[in-house]
Amino acid sequence: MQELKTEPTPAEIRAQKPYEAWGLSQREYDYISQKLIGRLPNYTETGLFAVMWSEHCSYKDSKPILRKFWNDGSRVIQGPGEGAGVLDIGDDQAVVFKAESHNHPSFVEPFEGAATGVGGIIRDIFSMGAKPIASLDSLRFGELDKPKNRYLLTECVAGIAAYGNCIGIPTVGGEIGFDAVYDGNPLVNVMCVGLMDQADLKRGRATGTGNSIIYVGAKTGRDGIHGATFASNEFSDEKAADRSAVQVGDPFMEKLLTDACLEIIHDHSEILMGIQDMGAAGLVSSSAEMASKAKSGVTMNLDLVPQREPGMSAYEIMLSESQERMLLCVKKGEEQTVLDIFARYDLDAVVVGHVTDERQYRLYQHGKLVTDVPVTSLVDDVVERKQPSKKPARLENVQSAQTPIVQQPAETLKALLAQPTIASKRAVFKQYDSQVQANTAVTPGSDAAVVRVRHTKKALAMTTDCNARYIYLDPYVGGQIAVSEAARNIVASGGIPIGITDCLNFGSPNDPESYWELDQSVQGIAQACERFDTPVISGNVSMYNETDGHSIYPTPMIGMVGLIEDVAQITTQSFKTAGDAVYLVGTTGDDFAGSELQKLRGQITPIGQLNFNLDAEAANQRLVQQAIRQGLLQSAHDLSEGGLGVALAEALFEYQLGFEGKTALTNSQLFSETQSRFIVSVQPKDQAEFEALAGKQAVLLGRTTDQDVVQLVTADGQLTASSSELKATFGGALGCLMK
Amino acid sequence: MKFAVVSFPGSNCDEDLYYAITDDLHEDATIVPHTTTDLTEFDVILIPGGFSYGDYLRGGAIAKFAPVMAAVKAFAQAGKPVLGICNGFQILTEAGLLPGTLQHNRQMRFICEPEPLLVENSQTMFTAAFQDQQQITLPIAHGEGNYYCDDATLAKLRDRHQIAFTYQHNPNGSVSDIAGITNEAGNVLGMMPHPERAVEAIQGGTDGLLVFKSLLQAHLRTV
Amino acid sequence: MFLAQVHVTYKPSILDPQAVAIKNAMHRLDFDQVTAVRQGKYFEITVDAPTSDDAEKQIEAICDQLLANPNMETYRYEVKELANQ
Amino acid sequence: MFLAQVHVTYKPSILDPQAVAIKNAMHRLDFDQVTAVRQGKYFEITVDAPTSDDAEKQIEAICDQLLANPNMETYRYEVKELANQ
Ligand SMILES: Nc1ncnc2c1ncn2[C@@H]1O[C@H](COP(=O)(O)OP(=O)(O)O)[C@@H](O)[C@H]1O
Ligand SMILES: [Mg+2]
Repeated sequence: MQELKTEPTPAEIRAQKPYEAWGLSQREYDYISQKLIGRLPNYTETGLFAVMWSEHCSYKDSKPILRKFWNDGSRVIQGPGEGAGVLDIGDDQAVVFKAESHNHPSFVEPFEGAATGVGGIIRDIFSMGAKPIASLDSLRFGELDKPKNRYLLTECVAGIAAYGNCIGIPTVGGEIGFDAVYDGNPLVNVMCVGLMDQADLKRGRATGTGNSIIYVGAKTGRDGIHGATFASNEFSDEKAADRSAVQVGDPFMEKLLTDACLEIIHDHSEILMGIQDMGAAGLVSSSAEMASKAKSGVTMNLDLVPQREPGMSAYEIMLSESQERMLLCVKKGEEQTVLDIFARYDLDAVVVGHVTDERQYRLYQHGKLVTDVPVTSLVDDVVERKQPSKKPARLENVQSAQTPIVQQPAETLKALLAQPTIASKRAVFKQYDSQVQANTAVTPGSDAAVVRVRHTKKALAMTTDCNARYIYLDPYVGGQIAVSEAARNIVASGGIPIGITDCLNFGSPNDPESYWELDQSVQGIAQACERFDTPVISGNVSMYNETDGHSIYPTPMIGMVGLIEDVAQITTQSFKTAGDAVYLVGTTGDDFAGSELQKLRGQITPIGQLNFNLDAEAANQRLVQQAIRQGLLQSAHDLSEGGLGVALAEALFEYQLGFEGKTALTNSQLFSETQSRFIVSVQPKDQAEFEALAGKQAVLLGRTTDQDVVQLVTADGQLTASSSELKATFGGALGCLMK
Repeated sequence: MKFAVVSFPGSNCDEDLYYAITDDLHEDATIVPHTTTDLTEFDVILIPGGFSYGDYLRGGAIAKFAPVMAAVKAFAQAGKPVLGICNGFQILTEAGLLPGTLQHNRQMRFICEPEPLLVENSQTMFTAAFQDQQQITLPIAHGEGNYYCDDATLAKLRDRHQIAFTYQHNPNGSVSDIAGITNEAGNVLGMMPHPERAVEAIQGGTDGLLVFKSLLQAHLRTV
Repeated sequence: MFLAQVHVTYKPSILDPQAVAIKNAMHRLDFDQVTAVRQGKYFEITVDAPTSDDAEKQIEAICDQLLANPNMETYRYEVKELANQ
Repeated sequence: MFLAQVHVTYKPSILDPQAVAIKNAMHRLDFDQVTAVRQGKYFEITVDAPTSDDAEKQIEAICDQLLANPNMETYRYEVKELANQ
């Protein structure tokens, strides 16, 4: 083994311990040197281990918990472990989806951070052989009274729009929540959904001794390499100020990359042995994982890797997170076919190595062997850590939430509709091209987005959800609620929930309370998933979401996809015509723990106990599903933040209707956030049939009118408001706050 | 009737147009690459939306040099119909086949929304299936759709009835609310709204189909 | 080797939405003394031309054909020789 | 009255996809002698400041806060006094 002169020798590394700054512990370093490779790793190897053994790549802290997820189910073709999960949707077709977080990069550089987040998850989808057909973005920011948060929101949204619009994948949904806990730690989670013929399924495998490893896409630069190595200016005389780890997205190149890879998958499947994107830890993680999964080895010559800057070290080439790059494994002798296709798309494609049968990971640079370690030591031998776990003190002896007194329900409703978490997100989503590909049947703004599957009767419903205020109060029940709310959105849109992906955004795993929250919410999610038959087929973990010792609320974002068997069953949340009967499905209690009303009334940090019953949830979802199938519903809308009052108002806006009715609920209960509820509208001719089907699960609330008035008599008062005024409040609030 | 959909690197509405013609108009369509040099076998050329060459520099600025553009120009000069939608409109102005230019939207943001339009001239081969002053709704989706031309050009556009569509509530700052114009001869139309996204009820409306039906009617009259 | 520095700016008669947005943003940040903002694109182009004249000719052609849209933009450029390395 | 001419460009290590696309377009147009393209933004800002020093201070602040993104860009500027009109 020869070392580059400027790099510290293995002995110097052992003495100076640069790996600690790269996140590799002393124990791990000793274990790697003594047990796994039997010698001291050189500089490049140490860097590879540091990044491959990071939580981000290895899931060493979260794996013991992630195993508790439920990944079975008759539709599962590919569960966690590949670029994305795959579910059977009939007709030999499959849906592919995954979500990923880009929280920290989006805080540092919001436009490019969010844009490259979109680009990254798209590569995971088409690397499976699927055409990306939709994306969704789940965002959290601090409150908008701070200019910094307005800036982050504006720039993140612009970045998502710039990338998604240019590449031509409709951004059809998502969510945005605001809370001071996200100050200094915004969340940017992006989910992408793809559609494929099952025959096209590809996996990230480097199989077949002698087969070629082909690098394709953008040139490798010094982007996104671990900050620590950046600060130590040892390989460059450039001023630090001239260097930047920020990755700039190139959606144009990614469009070419998508089209070219899908062309190869469709037309030359037999010579393409495996394909994977270069995501976190770029070239090393993609190549080592492909070899690990295929139980093979790889040898690569780094001089052949297309490079953007002169003088890059092996360490830098391997760890670079330059965007828009893919790694392919192609049958020996057939390389030219693949290279020709990429050439037609004007993309750089180079054979950089080949598959070996020794299960060694070998890298050459400038004619020297710079890395020679077992593939398993990089990927499979990572030592899992079960972290200490402790229930947070705040969750002992919890008091119940107080029921707020509501004297003027119309004022309360207006105030809630103006809360940025509740208000219309149109100011954001109108910047997204939600209709490109011409398949979007339900654009942003309803419960779930719906994208039809061209040339079939089918459609896919999709949503992202998580109420982190609930998770904070009870991660287990909150986890169940997150999945249930997502399912409710799918069901209200006419779909059957078929699976989920997730982004687990948490604090530090070294904090026992954070770790406990992660564990509990995963168990809650798992239980709800099993109940709804929605396996977890992919996901992503983002930990260390904290600034100055303050962690965010645990925020396990759930991305769910549902199948609509017949486009005739697509249902939206809006009431359609005057004179329809409006029913409330589900019972309402005094549930104000973590509610938006609680926050509005000054209880910024949520308090109280959650109240939730999975059986009731399932029963109410079944009712709505059945009623839609029987063609009885004109609209269906799930109740979430802000309760009945907010849901009722939202259903009126699209067709500018009014409402008149009476309820046994109290003024305050209009804003209770009891789970498992829907409001639905039914034509007069269908009322009897609907009531017979619903029995006690639904009560009549009133009727839609063509007047500009919402009037609801309650047990202790009356809500009266102009529906156009409510609409103006709801529609204008976010745009105003963003200015 | 044979439609060519010209696909540039970065075009992303080419398939949408293809399906609008084949699935909804039930006519023949072919997606032809930007390297094609002969388009004489086709009856209509469609230039799709998207971000040709990333729209880096300016929308359409790089696409105008693609090899296919000479054939597009020859096709237009022969009086045959050329329709540019969104990025296609930008390409046609950059290539000099239509006057004026498309600037950044007034608010400097991308806008995707259904937009109410007025048909200003129903005498063209792209609009004959509409009535004059008919109110229609088509989706827009663009960041650079703010039509600009100088006063003299605008006067000419008016005199020669080259304004085909206008916005009812100007969304982007376009001069004179212009959403679509033709060339002087009337055989080249550029428009920012997307008719191919409004050809089936499930997409939210079918007003766009009439643009393609107009072309079909005009063609049937000539054969 | 020659280096061309090219500035492409809007014609004065054209209202540039981007410049307007930037000026408004400056005023929001209380830079009230800013009375006008113009905005344009800047390119540095290295050309391996035999003579300065030749480099200028190429840059002129590139500006005319590609970098500026004559409907709304004008350009100016300077070409200087780079020291041999 | 002072006029500031501001150039904002990417740091050299940052990938600039736009410049790459523009360079490729030049090559397709047979300007093969173009060996490098960098691309940036150019601003002309008129400031009604009492002194040149004061104008510079404002321009510097505007660049830091608004025109340049310190994560990826650097800027340079020149301020000159405008003849009174
Ligand atoms: N929270 C999670 N739930 C389920 N699967 C997960 C989760 N986190 C990660 N996975 C799965 O682990 C694998 C590796 O994930 P990740 O490292 O995020 O992918 P990538 O390498 O594409 O960035 C993927 O198959 C992913 O779906
Ligand atoms: Mg991946």
